[in-house]
Amino acid sequence: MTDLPTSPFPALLVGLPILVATLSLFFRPRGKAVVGLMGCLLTGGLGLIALVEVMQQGTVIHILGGWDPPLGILLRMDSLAAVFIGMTAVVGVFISLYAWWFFRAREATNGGFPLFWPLWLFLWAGLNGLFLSNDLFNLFVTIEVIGMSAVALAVLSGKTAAQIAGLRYLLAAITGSMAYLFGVALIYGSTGTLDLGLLRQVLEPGATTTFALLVITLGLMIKMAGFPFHFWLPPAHSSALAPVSALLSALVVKGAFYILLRLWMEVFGVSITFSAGQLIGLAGAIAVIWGSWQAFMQTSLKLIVAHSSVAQLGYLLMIFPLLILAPGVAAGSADWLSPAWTAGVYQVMAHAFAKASFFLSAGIIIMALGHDHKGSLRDLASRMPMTVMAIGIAGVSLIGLPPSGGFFAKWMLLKGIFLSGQWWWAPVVLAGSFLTAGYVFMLLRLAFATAREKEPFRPVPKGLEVCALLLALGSFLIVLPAEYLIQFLESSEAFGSGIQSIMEGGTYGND
Amino acid sequence: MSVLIDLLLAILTVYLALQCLLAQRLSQSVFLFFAFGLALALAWVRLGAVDVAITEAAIAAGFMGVLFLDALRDFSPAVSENQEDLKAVQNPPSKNATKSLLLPRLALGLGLGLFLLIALEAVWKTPDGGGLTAAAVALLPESGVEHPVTAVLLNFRAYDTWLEIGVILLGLLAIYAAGGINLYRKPGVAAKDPLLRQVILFSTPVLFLFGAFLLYFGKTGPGGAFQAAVLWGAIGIMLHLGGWPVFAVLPRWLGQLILTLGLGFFLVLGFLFMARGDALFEYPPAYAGILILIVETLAAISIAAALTTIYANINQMQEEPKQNESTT
Amino acid sequence: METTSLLPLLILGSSLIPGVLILLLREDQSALRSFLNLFGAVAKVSLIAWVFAGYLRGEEYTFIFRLAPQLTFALQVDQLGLFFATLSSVLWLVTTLYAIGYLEGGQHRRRFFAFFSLCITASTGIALSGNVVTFFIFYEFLTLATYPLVVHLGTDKAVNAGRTYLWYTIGGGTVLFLGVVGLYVLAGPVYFGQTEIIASLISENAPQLTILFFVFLAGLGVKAAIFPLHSWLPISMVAPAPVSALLHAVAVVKAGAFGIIRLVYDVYGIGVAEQMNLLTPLAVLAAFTILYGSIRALFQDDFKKRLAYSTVSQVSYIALGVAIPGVLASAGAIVHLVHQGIMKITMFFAAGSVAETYGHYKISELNGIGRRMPLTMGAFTTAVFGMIGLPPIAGFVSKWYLGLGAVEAGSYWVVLVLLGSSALNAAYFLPIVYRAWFCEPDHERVSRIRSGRLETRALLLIPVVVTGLFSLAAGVFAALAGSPLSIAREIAEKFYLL
Amino acid sequence: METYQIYILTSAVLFVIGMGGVFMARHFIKKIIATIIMGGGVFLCFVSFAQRDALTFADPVPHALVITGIVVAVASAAFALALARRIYQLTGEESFTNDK
Amino acid sequence: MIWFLTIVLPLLAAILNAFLPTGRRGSGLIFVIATLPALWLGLAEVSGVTAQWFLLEGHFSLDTPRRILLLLTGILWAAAGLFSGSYLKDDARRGEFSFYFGATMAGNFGLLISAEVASFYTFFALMTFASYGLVIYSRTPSARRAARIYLVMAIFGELFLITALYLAVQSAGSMLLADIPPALAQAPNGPFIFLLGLIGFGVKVGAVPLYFWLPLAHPAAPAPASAVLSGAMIKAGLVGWMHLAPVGLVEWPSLSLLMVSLGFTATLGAAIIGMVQVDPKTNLAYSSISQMGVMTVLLGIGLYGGIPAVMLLPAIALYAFNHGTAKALLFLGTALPAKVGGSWRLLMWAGLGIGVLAIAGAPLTGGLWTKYLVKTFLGETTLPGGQTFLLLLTLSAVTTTLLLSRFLHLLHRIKAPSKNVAPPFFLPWILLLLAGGWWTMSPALLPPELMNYITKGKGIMAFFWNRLTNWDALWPITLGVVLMVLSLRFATFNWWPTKKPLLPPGDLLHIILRAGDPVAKLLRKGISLLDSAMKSLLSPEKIFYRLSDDKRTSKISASAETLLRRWEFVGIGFFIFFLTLFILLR
Repeated sequence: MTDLPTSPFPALLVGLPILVATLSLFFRPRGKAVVGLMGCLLTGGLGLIALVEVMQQGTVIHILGGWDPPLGILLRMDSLAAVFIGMTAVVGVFISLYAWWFFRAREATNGGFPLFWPLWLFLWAGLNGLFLSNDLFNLFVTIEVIGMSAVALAVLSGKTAAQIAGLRYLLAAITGSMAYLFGVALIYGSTGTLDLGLLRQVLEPGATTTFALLVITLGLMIKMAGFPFHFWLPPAHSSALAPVSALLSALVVKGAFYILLRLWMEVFGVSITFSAGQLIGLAGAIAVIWGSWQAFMQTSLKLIVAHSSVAQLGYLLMIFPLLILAPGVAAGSADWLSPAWTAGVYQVMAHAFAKASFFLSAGIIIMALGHDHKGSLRDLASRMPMTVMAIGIAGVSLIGLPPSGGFFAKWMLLKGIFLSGQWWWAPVVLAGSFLTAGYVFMLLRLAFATAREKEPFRPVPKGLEVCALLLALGSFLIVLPAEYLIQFLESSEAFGSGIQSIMEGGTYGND
Repeated sequence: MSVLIDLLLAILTVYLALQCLLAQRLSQSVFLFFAFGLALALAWVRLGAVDVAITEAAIAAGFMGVLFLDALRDFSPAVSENQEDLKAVQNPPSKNATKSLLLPRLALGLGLGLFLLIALEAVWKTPDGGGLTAAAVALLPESGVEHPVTAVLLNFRAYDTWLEIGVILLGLLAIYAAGGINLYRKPGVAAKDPLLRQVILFSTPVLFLFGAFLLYFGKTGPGGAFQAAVLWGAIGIMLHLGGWPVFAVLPRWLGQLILTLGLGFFLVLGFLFMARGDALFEYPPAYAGILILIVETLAAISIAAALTTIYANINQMQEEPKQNESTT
Repeated sequence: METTSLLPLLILGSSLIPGVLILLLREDQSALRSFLNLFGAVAKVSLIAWVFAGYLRGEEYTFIFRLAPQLTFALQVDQLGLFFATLSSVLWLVTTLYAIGYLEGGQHRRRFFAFFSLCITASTGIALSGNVVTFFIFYEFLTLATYPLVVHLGTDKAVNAGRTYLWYTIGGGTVLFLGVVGLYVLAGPVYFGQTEIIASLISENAPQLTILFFVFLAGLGVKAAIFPLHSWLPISMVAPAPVSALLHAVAVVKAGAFGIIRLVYDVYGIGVAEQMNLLTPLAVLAAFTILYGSIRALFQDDFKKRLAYSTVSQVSYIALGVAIPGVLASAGAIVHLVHQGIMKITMFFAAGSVAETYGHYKISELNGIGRRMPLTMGAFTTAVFGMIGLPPIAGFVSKWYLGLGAVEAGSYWVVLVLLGSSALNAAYFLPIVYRAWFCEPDHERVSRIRSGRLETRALLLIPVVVTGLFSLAAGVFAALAGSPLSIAREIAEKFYLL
Repeated sequence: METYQIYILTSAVLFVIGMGGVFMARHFIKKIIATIIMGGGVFLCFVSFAQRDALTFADPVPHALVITGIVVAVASAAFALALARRIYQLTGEESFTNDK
Repeated sequence: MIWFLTIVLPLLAAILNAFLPTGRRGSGLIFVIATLPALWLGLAEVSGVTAQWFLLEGHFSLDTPRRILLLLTGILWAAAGLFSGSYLKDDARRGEFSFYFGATMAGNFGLLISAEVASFYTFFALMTFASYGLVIYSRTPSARRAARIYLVMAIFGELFLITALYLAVQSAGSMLLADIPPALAQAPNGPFIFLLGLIGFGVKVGAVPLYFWLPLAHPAAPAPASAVLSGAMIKAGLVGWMHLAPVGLVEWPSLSLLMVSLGFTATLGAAIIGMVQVDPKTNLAYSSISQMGVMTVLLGIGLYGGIPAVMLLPAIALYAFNHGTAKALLFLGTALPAKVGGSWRLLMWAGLGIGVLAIAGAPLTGGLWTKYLVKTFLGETTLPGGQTFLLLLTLSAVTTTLLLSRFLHLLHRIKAPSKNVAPPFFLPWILLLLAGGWWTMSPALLPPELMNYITKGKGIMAFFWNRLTNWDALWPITLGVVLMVLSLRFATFNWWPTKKPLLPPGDLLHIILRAGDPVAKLLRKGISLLDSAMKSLLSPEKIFYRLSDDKRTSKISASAETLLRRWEFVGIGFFIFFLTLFILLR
C-alpha cells in the first residue's frame, strides 16, 4: 500500500474547494459568485491535472496525517477514481459556467442565489473526497457532506415544492447513511479495521458480514435512488434550480453508485452470491423500465428529465449481475467483465454529460418561457435552436444511439450480457432505449411543432445555451478516447475484476 | 448486578425510543426524546465512553432537544395532536382508506420484525475483530496528546474531524438555504424576559469556564472541542434567548471569521505542512500538542458560533413573514 | 486493410461540413447557404467519382479509427458501397437544386438544409461503412438527421408523423443494435466481405446465427419498410416533397435495403444464407410486402401517399431479389437500388411540383395537369411506366433480372408476385396518368399559385426532367459499360464467386 | 452476558425502532427524531465494540467516530428541522401528503 | 444506321408533329418520311446489327416473314400517316394524335426489327401503350370505355407475355428470339411457355376468346388509326406467336388442335357476329378477328410438325400482308362515303370492292393467292381432320363475303355529299390501293423455294390461270354475294339490323362483365376490407398511441408512482428487498 507514489493532489482536491468555499463566505453576493466561479475553475483544473498525474504515474496515494491505515486514513487515487474525478471536473466546470450566467441573469429578481457557490464547492469537495476515500467511515462523512450540500442546493430556490422534496430527500439520505453506518459499525466490530484495502484481506464471510453487506447495499441503494427507493429523486431533482438539478443528477447520485460498486467488488466479495447480483440487476431492470415509462408519462420537462435519471441509474445497477461469476466459472475465462465495467463507467460519464446538458437546457427553457410545461415547448426549435439541439444530442446519448457515450455504454453492456450468457437482460436494455426514445422525441416533436399561440419569450444569455450544447457534445466526445481510456482504467485494481460467487449456502453461518 | 443495571438501562432506552415515536402529542415526543438522549448518555458512560456521553448529552439530546422544543412553539399551536388525527377528526376517512393503511402497516411491521431478528443475529454473532486499541496505544505518544480519543479525533483521523467541522458549517449554510434567506440577514431579537436575562447573565461566565476546562482537559481525558463548543454554543443560544443577539452586534466580517475560523485554520495549517512536503494534517510530533490545542480551540469557537447561529436562524424562521414565492 | 486514407472521411465531410456551417449561418443568408449546399454536393459527386476511378485502378481507401478493442469505426470503399454512394450523391445534388427551388421563401430553411446535408452524410456513411458497427452508427445517424426534415412543416400532422416515424425507426435501430452486438459477441468484429467468419461458425452456432439473421432483418426491415414494419413510411409523407423524395428514393428506405444486401452478401455470404435456409422467409415477407403495398396504394387519394405505398412495394423488390439465390436476381436487386431511386425521386419531384405550382395534393384534382405541366408529367409518366416494369425504362431492367432470376432459381411463385405487382402498379399508377393526360381539367379549380414563363419554377423543373431522363437512360443504355446494370452485375458476380 | 452484549443487542433494537419510525411516523419532527434514534442505535453499536475491544482503555477509534457521527447526524437533523419548519410556515403541512 | 432510323424517325416525327399547330400542312409528309427506313428495310435485305449499348444488348435483323410484315407495316403507316395528315388537319387535338401515332409507329417498326427479347418487348409495349392514346382519342364516353378495356386487356396480355418471355429466355439461355423456338422444342415446359405466349399475344391478335376488346377499340380510333390498328398492329401479336412457335420442330397435337379450332371458331363466329353490327368499323373489326383466325389456324397446323418453318411462316406473313393492306384500305375507306361525291364515288366503290374481294380471296386478287397458300398447307398437314378444315375454309369464304358485303351495304347507307368532291385524303387512299394491290400480285415477296412449293414448279402465271383454283375461289364468293343481294332485295329475308346491332360489339365482354361484376364487387369489397383491417390492426404504433394517450394510463401510472413515493411503501419495498437479498445471500 505504501509503496505507491504519494501525491499532494488527493488532499488538494478535497481541501481546495472547501477553502475557497470558506473564503467566499466573506464576500458580498457578487463577489461570492466571482470567487465561487474561480474556485470552480480551479477545482476543475485541479481535477484534470490530477487525472493527468494518474495517467502518468499510475495509482497515487496520500496518507493523511502521515498515519498509515488502519489507524489513519488513506486517500487513494487509482485510475477509476481519477476518471470519475476528471469527469466531475469537466461537467462541474461547465455547470459552474452555466450557473454564473444563469444566476447573473436573475440577480435582479432573486438576488442571484449567492449561497449556490459555497454549497456547490462543498459538494464538489465531497465528491472528490468520496472518489478518493479508502476508508469506510470516511466514506460516510463524505456522503454526508454530499448529501447535505445536495439537499441544501436542492432547496435553494425557496419554492415550497422544492422544500418538501428536499426534506424527503434529506430524510431518505439520512436513513440511507445510517443504514450504511450500521454496516460500517458491524464491519469494524468484526474486523477492527476500516480501510478498504485491509478489509479485503481480513473480512471473513459470516452472518455479520452478510448483514453488513445488506444494510450497506440498501443504504447506498436509497442514496443512489435504486429502484424501489427512487421516490425522492424525481421531485427533488425536478424542483431544484437548473444548475442544481444538473449537478444532482449528473454527479451526486453517481457517488453512491461508486461506493456500492467498489464495496461489492473490493470488499464484500467473500459473501456475495450470483443470485444476489441478479436481484440488484433486477432492481436495475425494473428501474429502467419504470423510470422510462414514468418519464414518458410526465407533463413537465424537468419531471421528465428527473424520471429519466431513475431509468439511467437502473442501467448502472444492471452491470452488477455481470460482475459476479456464477459458481464454477473461472475469473480468467470471464471475458465479459471488462465490457461490463466499461459499460458502467461509460454509462456514468455519458449520463453525467447528457443529463447535465438536459437539465441545463430545461433551465434555459424555463428562463425563457417562465415555466416548463411540455406543451409550451412548441415551436422551440425555431426560437432556440441551440437549446433544442442540445436536448436532441443529449437525448440521443440517453437513448444510446451511436456514436454517443450512451451508445458505447449500452454496447458494452449488451456485449457483456451476451458474453456472459445472461441474455435475459438484453430485452430490458432495448426496451429502455425504446422508451427513452419515446420521451426524448416527445420533447423534440413538440419543439418542432408550430406554436398554437405565441407565448411571451424572454431572451436568454447565449453562454447558457453554449454550455448546454457543449455538455451534450461531451456525451459524444467521450467515445473518442474510449480505447485509451479503457486501457487506462485497466490499470485500476477493481476495473475488470469480478467476484467469485460463493457456493449457495456454503459459508453462511459456519462460525 | 452491573448486568442488571445495564439491562434495565437498555430496556429503558428502548422503551423511551419507542414511546418517543408512539407518543400522541408532539410535546411528549420531544420530552421523551430528551429523556432518551439522557438514557443513551448513561449508556455511553456505562460503556466507558465519557466523551461520547458528553457529546450526546450536549449535542444530540441538548442542542437537538432545544431545537425541537423551539420547534414545538411552531407546530400545531392549539392542540399538539398528531396531524393525521386532527385531520381524521375533521374529515372522517372512508373505510377503504383505513383499510389501505392497515395492510401496509402490517406488512411493515412484519418486515421490521424479520429485520430485527436478522439484525440481532448479526450483531450477536459479530466476530471479535480486536479493534484498533492496540494501534492507538502504540502511536499515542507520537500524537502529541494523551487522551486517545482526542488523538484519534485530531490527529489520527483529523481528516474526518476536519470534514465534520465542515459539515457543521455546511449545516449552517444549508439552513440558510432552507430558509430561503440570504446569508447576510442578521438574526432578529427574541423575547425579553427580565428574569431570564438575569439568569443568563449569571450563567454565561460559568458555562464559558466550564467549556474552556473541557477543552483543555480534552488533551488528557474526556472532553474536547465538541464538548466545549456545545457549552459555548449554549452561551450563545442563551444570550440570544435573553435578547442579546450576539451575531447581530458583531461586525459581519467578524461573525464570519468566527464561523469559519475553525475549519479554515485547520485546513490552512494542514496545507502549510503539506507545503513543507508532509501529508495533509501531518504535524511534527514536537509541536503536535500545541497545534492540536490551537486547532481545537478555534474549532470549538467556530462550532459554538455555528450552533448559535443555527439556533438563531431556526428560531427566527417563524417570525419571518411568509416570503414571496420566488419564481424560478 | 493497412493503408489508411482520409478520402472516405473527406467524402463524408463534403456534406457534413456544409451542414454544420449552414447551421451556423443566419436564416436570411440564403445565397451563401445555397452556395454551400451546392458546393458540398458537387464536391461530393466529384470526390466519389475520384474514388471510384481510383478503386477501379485497384487502389484501396480505408479509414480506420479504433474506439475500443473489437469496436472499430471503419470506412472502406468497395464496389457496392461506391455504387450506393454514387446514387446518393448524385441524387442529392439534384434534390438540393429541387429543394432550393421548392423551399424558396419557406420557413426554417437553415435547419432544413443543414439536416438535409447531415442526412446525406449519413447516407454516404452507410454506403462507405466498412463494418457492421460503422454501418449501424450511420444507420442511426440517418434516423436522427431525417427527423427534423420529416417534421419540418411543424403542423400537428407533421409532428405526429414524425412521432410514428421515430417509433418505428428507433425501434428498428434498437433491434438492430441487439443484432450487431450479438454478431460481435459471436463472431468478433465483422468487416463487410469477410463472409468466411460466419461460414466458420456455422457448424457450431447455427441456431444463434439464424436468430441473429432475423434480428438483423427486423432491424433493417423497418427502414426497408418491409411488412409489417412499413407504417411509418406513408405517414411520413407529410414532409416537404424534396424530403419525401430523398427519403423514399435514397436515404432511408435504401439504407434498409442496402443493409439487407450487405447482410446477406457481405456478412453472411450467400452460400451460408442459402445453406441455412434463411432466405425463404425473407422472400416470402418481401413478396407479401410487394403485394400489400400495392393493394394499399390502390386506395390512396393523396398523391404522395399513393407514391409512398408504392415505395413500400417497390423497395421490397430489392429484398426479394436478395432472397433469391442467383446472380441474375442479385443483380436485379442491386440495380433496383438505383433504378427505384431515380424513378421514385422523379415521381416525388413531380408530385411536389404539382403541389407547389397548382396546389393539388389529391389525385382526384389532377385532371388535365399533363397539359399544363407537360414536362413534369412527362417525366412522371416515364417513371410510372418504369415502375410498372415496361421497357425501356429503368424499372423494366430490374424487373427483368428479378423475374429471370426467379425463374432460374425455380421460384415460379416469385414471378407470379412480380406479375401481380406489375398489374397492381398499373392499376394504381395509370389512373394518375389517365387523369393527367386524358381528362379535361375542372376549370374552376385550376388556379396557378405562382405564375411564370415555364410550366413551373426552373429549379423545380430541371431536377424532375433530369431524373426522368436518368430513369429513361438507365433503361435504354442498360447494357452499356458503366451503366448501373453493368456495375450491379459485376457486384453480383463477385458475390457469387466468393 | 457481558455489558457490551446487552448494548449491542439494544443497538440493533434501537436501529430497527428508528427505521420503523422513519417509515411509519407521519409528523416531520417524529421522522427526524426517528433518524436520530436510528443513529443512536448505530453509535451504540460502535461504542459497544469499543468496550469489547478495550485494553487499558476502551478502543478510542469508535469513540472518535461516534463523536464525529453524532455531530454529523445533528447537523443533518437540524437542517431537516429547519426545512420542516419552513415547510410548515409556507404551507401549514406537518407531514408528507404524498402528492407530487 | 437505318435500323435506328427506323425507330428514331417515327419518334422524331411524333415529337415534331406534336408541335405542329392545328391546321398546318405537312404532318402527313413527315410521317411518310418517317416510314421510309422501314420501307427500305422491307424491300432491301440489310444485314442485322447489334447495339451493345441498347437495353440488354439490342440486336436488330429481319427474316423473310418479318420483312414481309415490315413492308406491310411501312406501307400502312405511310398511307395512314399521309391520310391522317389531311384527315385530321383541322382537328384541335391533332398534335396529341400525332404524338401517339408516331410513338405507336415507332413501336410497331421496332418490334418487327427486333431480334432479341428485350427490345422486342420494349417496342411491343411502346406500341401497345402508345396506341391507347389513339383509341381514346375522340374522348367520347364509348371511346373512354373502349380504351379502358383495351388497356386492361393489354396489361393482361403483357403479364402473360412477360412470363412467357422469362421462361423462354431462361430455357433458351439467350435473349435472341431466334434461339427461342428450338429451346421451346427441347424444354419440357415448352408447350406451357408457348401457351402463355399464345394467351399473351393472343390478346393483341384478337384470338378467341380474348378478342372482345377489339371490336370496341379499333372502331373507336379515328380512321387512320383504325387502319393501322387493324391492319398492322394486330399483326404484332402474330409476330410474337411466330417468334415463339417452334414450327416444324415439334409435334404438339393438343396445342395444335386448340389453335386450329380456336382459329376456325374465330373465322366463322366473328364473321357471323360482325354481320349483325350496324357500324361499318365494328363490322371490319370483326372481320379482322375472323381473318386473324385463319392465320391462327395456319400457325396451329405448324405446331403439328411436318411443315418447315421457312415455308409456313412466310406464308402466314403473306396472308397477313394481304389482309393488312386490304383491311387498312377498308378502314380508311370508312371515312370516305360521307366526303366523296359525284364521279369520285365510282372510284371509291371500286376500290372498296377490290378490298373486299381481296379479303374474301377472289380471283385476280392477292386474296386468292394467300387463300391458296392456306389451302395448300391445310391439305398437307397430317393433323387429323384435314378435310374438314378445307371445308371450313371454304365456308369461311362464304361468311367473309357475306360479312364484307354487309360492310359495303352499311357504307352504302351513309349519305353522300351532293357535290362532285374528293377530300384531300382520298389520294393516300388511292395510293394505298395501288400499293397493296401491286405487292399482293408480286411473288417477289416470297422466297423462291416456297414459291416453287406452292406452284409445284409451274411458275406463277400458271397458278393465276388455273381454272380449277379460280372456280374454287369464285363460287363461295358468288354464293355470298347472291345471298346478300337476295336478303336485301326481299323484305322477308331482310333481317339486317339498322339501328342497333343484334349482338353488342365486344359480345363476350358483356357476358364477362355481367358475370364478373359481382365478382369484381366482392373482390373490391374484400380488398377494401383488407385495407381497412390493415390500417387499423396492423399498425402497432396505433395501439401504442391509444394506450399512451389514454387518460387512464397516465392516471394509473401516476398513482402507482405516488404509491411508491409513500414512506410506508418505501419501507415495504425496503424490507422486501432486504429479505430477498438476505435469502439470496444465504
